Amino acid sequence: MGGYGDIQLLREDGLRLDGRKVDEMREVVIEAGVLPAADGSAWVKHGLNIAVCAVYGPMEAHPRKIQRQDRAVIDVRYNMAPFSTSDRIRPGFNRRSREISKVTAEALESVVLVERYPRSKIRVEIEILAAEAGTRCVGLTAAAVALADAGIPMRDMIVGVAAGKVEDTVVLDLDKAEDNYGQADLPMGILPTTGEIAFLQMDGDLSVEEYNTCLEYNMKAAKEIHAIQIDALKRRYEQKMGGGV
Amino acid sequence: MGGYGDIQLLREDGLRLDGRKVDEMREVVIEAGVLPAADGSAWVKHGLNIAVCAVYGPMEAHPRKIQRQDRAVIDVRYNMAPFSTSDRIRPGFNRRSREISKVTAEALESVVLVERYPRSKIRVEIEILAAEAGTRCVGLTAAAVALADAGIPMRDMIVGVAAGKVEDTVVLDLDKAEDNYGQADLPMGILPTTGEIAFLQMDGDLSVEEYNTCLEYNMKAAKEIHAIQIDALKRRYEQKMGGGV
Amino acid sequence: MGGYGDIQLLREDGLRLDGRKVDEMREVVIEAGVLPAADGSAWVKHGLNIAVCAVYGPMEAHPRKIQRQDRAVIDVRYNMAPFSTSDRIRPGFNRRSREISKVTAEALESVVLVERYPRSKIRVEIEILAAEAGTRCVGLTAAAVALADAGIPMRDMIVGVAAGKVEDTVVLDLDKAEDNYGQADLPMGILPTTGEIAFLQMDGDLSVEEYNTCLEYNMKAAKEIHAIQIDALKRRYEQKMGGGV
Amino acid sequence: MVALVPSLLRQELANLAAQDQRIDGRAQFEARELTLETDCLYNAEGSAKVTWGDTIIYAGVKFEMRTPWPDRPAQGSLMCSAELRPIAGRKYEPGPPSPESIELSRVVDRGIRESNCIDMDKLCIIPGEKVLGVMIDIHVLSDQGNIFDACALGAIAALRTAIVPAERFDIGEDYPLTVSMTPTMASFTRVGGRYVLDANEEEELGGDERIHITLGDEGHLHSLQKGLRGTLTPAEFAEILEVAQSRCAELAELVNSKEA
Amino acid sequence: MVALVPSLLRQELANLAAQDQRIDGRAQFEARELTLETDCLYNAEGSAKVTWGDTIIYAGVKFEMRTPWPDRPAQGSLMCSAELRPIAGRKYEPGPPSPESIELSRVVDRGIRESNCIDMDKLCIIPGEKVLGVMIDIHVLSDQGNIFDACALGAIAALRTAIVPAERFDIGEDYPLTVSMTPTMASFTRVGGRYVLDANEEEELGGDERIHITLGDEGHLHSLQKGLRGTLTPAEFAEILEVAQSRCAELAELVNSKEA
Amino acid sequence: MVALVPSLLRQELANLAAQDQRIDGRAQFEARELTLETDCLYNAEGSAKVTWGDTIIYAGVKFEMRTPWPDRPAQGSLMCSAELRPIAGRKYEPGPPSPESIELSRVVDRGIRESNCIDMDKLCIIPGEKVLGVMIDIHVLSDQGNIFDACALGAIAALRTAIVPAERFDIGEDYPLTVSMTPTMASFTRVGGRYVLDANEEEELGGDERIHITLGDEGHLHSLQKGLRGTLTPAEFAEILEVAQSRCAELAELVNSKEA
Repeated sequence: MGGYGDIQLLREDGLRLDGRKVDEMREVVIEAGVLPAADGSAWVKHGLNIAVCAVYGPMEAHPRKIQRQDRAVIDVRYNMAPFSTSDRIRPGFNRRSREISKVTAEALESVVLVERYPRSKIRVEIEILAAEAGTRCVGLTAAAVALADAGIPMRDMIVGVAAGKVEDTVVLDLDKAEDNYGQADLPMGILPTTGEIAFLQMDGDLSVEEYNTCLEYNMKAAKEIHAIQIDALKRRYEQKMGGGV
Repeated sequence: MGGYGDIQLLREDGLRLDGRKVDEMREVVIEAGVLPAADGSAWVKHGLNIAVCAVYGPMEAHPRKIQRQDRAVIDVRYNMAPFSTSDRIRPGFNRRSREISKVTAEALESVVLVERYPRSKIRVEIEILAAEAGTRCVGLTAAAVALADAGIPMRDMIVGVAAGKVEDTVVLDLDKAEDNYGQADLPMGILPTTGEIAFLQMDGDLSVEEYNTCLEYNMKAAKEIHAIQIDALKRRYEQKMGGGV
Repeated sequence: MGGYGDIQLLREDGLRLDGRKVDEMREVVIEAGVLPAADGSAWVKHGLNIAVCAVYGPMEAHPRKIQRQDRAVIDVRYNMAPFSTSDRIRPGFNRRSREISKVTAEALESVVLVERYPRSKIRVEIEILAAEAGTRCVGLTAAAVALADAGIPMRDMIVGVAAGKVEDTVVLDLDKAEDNYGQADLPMGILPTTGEIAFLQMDGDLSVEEYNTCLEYNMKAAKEIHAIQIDALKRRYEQKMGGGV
Repeated sequence: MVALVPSLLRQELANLAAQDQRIDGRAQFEARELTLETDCLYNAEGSAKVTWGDTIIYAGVKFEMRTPWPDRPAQGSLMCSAELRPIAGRKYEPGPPSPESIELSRVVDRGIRESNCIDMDKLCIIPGEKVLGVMIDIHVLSDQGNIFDACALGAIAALRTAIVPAERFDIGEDYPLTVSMTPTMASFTRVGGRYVLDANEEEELGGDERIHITLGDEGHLHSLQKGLRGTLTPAEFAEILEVAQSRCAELAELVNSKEA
Repeated sequence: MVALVPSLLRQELANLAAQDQRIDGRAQFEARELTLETDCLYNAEGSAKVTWGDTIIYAGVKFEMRTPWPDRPAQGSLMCSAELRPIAGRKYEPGPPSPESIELSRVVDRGIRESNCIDMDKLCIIPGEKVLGVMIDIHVLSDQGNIFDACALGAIAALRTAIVPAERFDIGEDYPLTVSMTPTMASFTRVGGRYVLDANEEEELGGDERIHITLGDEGHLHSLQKGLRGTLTPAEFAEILEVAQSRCAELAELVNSKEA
Repeated sequence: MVALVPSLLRQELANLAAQDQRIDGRAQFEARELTLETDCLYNAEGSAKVTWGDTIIYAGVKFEMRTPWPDRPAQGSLMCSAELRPIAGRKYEPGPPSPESIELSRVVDRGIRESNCIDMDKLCIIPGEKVLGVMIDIHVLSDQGNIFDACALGAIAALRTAIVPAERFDIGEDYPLTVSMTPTMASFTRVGGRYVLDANEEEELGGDERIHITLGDEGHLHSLQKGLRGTLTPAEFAEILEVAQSRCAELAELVNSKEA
């Protein structure tokens, strides 16, 4: 986190620069089944972020050495498109993307019933087309929908959400300015039905009390986004059944 | 193409700076069987360009995943030596070389009777030792001779030739200045017996009429270079039979 | 070698800047069995150099193509830690390290009874934690002890030593200043029992006579370091047997 | 088995071609439906989404301020790069750029570059010190055939609707990039022995060589490329070049309709 | 067989956990013995060796003089990088940085960076021209469990004992680097169904997800990370956070005892 | 089978050695015929082709104008690099530089560099600003044994005939590079238990360790290298060093005969 400087992020009336309340999230729009080449896919717009996710598989895991005898491996690639950020990102190896891919894969392996597909691989391709803070959470939300769209059995959905701290105040779902000039960010991957945490990162500075408020906000938002996920999957199901577009 | 500026490329008498007519190609010298370590090889001097090509194989294709059940794959590496150009070229990955290697391989697969060697690989190594415009064509001409020298059956030879446009005039076989300051370049890989086109690229600006003139010049040059190819192979054959050098 | 300039490396009394005689080596301290995760290991402090070596194996050699039907391969990685030198070294590919790894592996293959382990691999990991001239020799000394600690059978030990030339005088075991401003360096890997040479490099400028003096100094030092190697292995053996730390 | 299925497909495609038919019912030189959206990506200075049958690609333009190349001190630069990441289809694998993605990038790049639609001199801010670099990145999200034409279309559409972010670079007010021409691409694939326009994924799987033709405003050729195993005759080329002339004109009109 | 042994181990670990026991006899939240040495590497400007049970790591600090990033002309930089080279254990292989080593590097780096223990403004020598870069490199020599905590400890200890080599850079006399806080890490692994502190190698092999908690001087959270497959409940997190509070305070005290 | 054929070859080579014979009829310290051509490559500022038995290599020299290293502001640089590309033989594979090609490059480089035949101070154009970099690239086209000696010979021959392209760099008229010495290499391979000079490809395949000796004008040693598995005794080295003395003098004479 950048730490806070001269930038004022909370208005006199207690609202945030974009008019949101401290525990209010940005608008989230989800569509399932958007990529014809994929076995399952999703498109998520969260604020100005856009993430697209394709799922391929289960398929034979190769090279052989990545195979697990007792379960499927989930092979996640989180990637930011070169044009997704203010300064162009050079394609290629990127340590941040590798780390996010790893912990995202591990979070998804916590909900997918991987034991059903021994020795196989499920490819999850997350592409960030536009980034406005919180892309790892948006990607996680998209991945869960794409897996469901592909018919991969899961014991729960996952929702990616983040709370954080700006001007010593805990707020839900940091936008770009809040992310740049804020004091802490706590992204989580939450199982909306059980409230378990499958993805957890945090950086910045939080007291234990502030952590608890962040957690509360994240849990609340997870339920809201979950409803939008379910709605997208329902529309997709109806479309498939009804033979619509 | 650089587009034309203040450089004059055609003389008052209609000839080119090096005295050639518009439809006249540079001198071409070919020798076959020049590399003792290779199964087949060729050396081509075309103007000041020098290309050397070695062919190894047919051999087992590995790794396994590149194997084709029904035919041989042709694995071409076109490479410019570091000292082949005015500014030294750094060795290593190079997008231009990769593209030329790909389309060259596809052109050669169009004439080699690849069906005779299922699951195998034929390695074609093209090294440009000196570059003076038109190296992809010179490499193609060399590769065809090296394949023949290796005894690989082909349904026809291939000749690499290029025509282009300078000062709004179509000319055959651009040299370095013409390539740098010209308006278009149309390199082709031509089967000299059938007149089919196995290799085709073009950049710059050509009207349909100009394209047709380029094509006509290329076809004419292909026959001339083909004769030089055949002559080199004959000399090589006689040398082998006669036990010469 | 840097060649000698204005730096005076020999004192009026004929001793070297650090008080050593021309044929005197730096202090060498060796401990065996220092890394719990490894099958064998050694720690060598030679002057201010510190090298640590781990041995893993013999184990199955993979990928398959590195396997040798009739013997084990020794897979050496010599690496300098980023903080081991005055200017930080960037991690990653490094031509100097690759070359030293290759010739070190070949030297070790000359003493290890590799025929006893067909199709297998012995991993030798040499890490230089602090560098003060002569690290390839220190690494070789450490590798021999680590192989012995791992119980790998060898026909002799190897000792890494170097002599060189400063101010037209042959000296044993160049330190940092002598390495930077000296005229020649002759690192050798010597079998202390037989006097055979398993590792040999040299750069700089040496007459044949100077070479012979270097050789004599190296042979003498090899015996001294060998005694320290043996002593470390004995202590390690006693520790294992006595169960002491 | 991998070899078997394509051979059955090849047979089927040959049978259809013999009856002047295609596997999805189109005529020989009929393209699939397509939609072009522009200005669809936050953070990109120009953007386009192309939905071309079941093929989907995005293109985004970014500018950067940089020092000019020593041998061209008063010229900016243009670079077009297409990524074929594993999202695009089951057959794509992670790793360094494949020959296929390099070819795609370079063929699309040449079509735009060689048309001279961007005046490199106008991208110079301070000669010898500061010039603008224009980067067009293309991202294939779903490959169901003929990504070349879709990428070329997205690239020129993103470019023609790009806004130079002059304020961000402290060089005045933002302004639309000047693009003087609309080069577009028409690609032909030999399927069942004859060339068809805009092959779909099955036709590509069971087809042979491809010819990529990029034409500019007056029907001039700016880029040609033959890809894959196979040959063509001059007469065959003449025929498809004529088809390309009318097809490219249509596509250019579509792009031009998107401008502000 | 690779799958079998871990499953037997998992069973054994579950049995032990059911009796509130651990495989090496420790209590649930008891750490292994550790020793911390500092100033132990010639050529490093700050250094530490951590022997943590049978896990051994070295950390070394180097400074470099460099030009500042254009967007932060008056700030130096800090980078923490952990290498998991093949020396660390039988399972490690040569090659480019693995996801595991990238995660380790980044989690340790964040803990130190986000505590703001280094004032980046104080690393500026000449604004816009020269700033100091601080590089902490961590080298794992023997991985026998819980390298995260060992690396985090070694990194902050090396940093807190580092001397800025000002003479070498011609900017005055050498002086100790100012480090205003002592962030330390406590890691928990789910073993036999419950979290334990400081898992050893067998517990990691037969365990599930890990939680890495970095706390600063006042018990504030500076970095969290969940790694590996598995989930945790908020209540479980609350319990281990409390353990982490006292554990990190102990570790910070150890580090602080090493300073000049 | 791969292991079998070499073992038969080894037996054959041992039998021949016992009778003081070699597989191609040469004496123990007899080299193959060689030809050296210089000035044979358009665009290279110095060039050489070496045909050494059936081994063929090219060397080319290029100059570049560059900024000096900060710690050597008034010195140019020399770099010698040998590529072992797949054209060189059936056993060579594409990919990043192999350990073999790195060793070849570095051994040839050291022989030339350590002889101090190039005065780095004379490559300085403007101290602290502009110096010349000399790059010798060596390209092995056909490896039929002893590429080390062939590459070393080509490198020094290309260097000794190089013309500094001063006009291209706007620093006056072109002039020949000053090279004050002619270091050359003699390599020995243990075949059938004894060392032979200039092993051919079969002898390398069925032989053991190689010793590479680079000597300068007065028979001084400038570079030594032992490669591959095997050991040698000091007495063996003394014997081959004597052979190297006369061999290197011959090679140096050949190089010197090529100069303008």
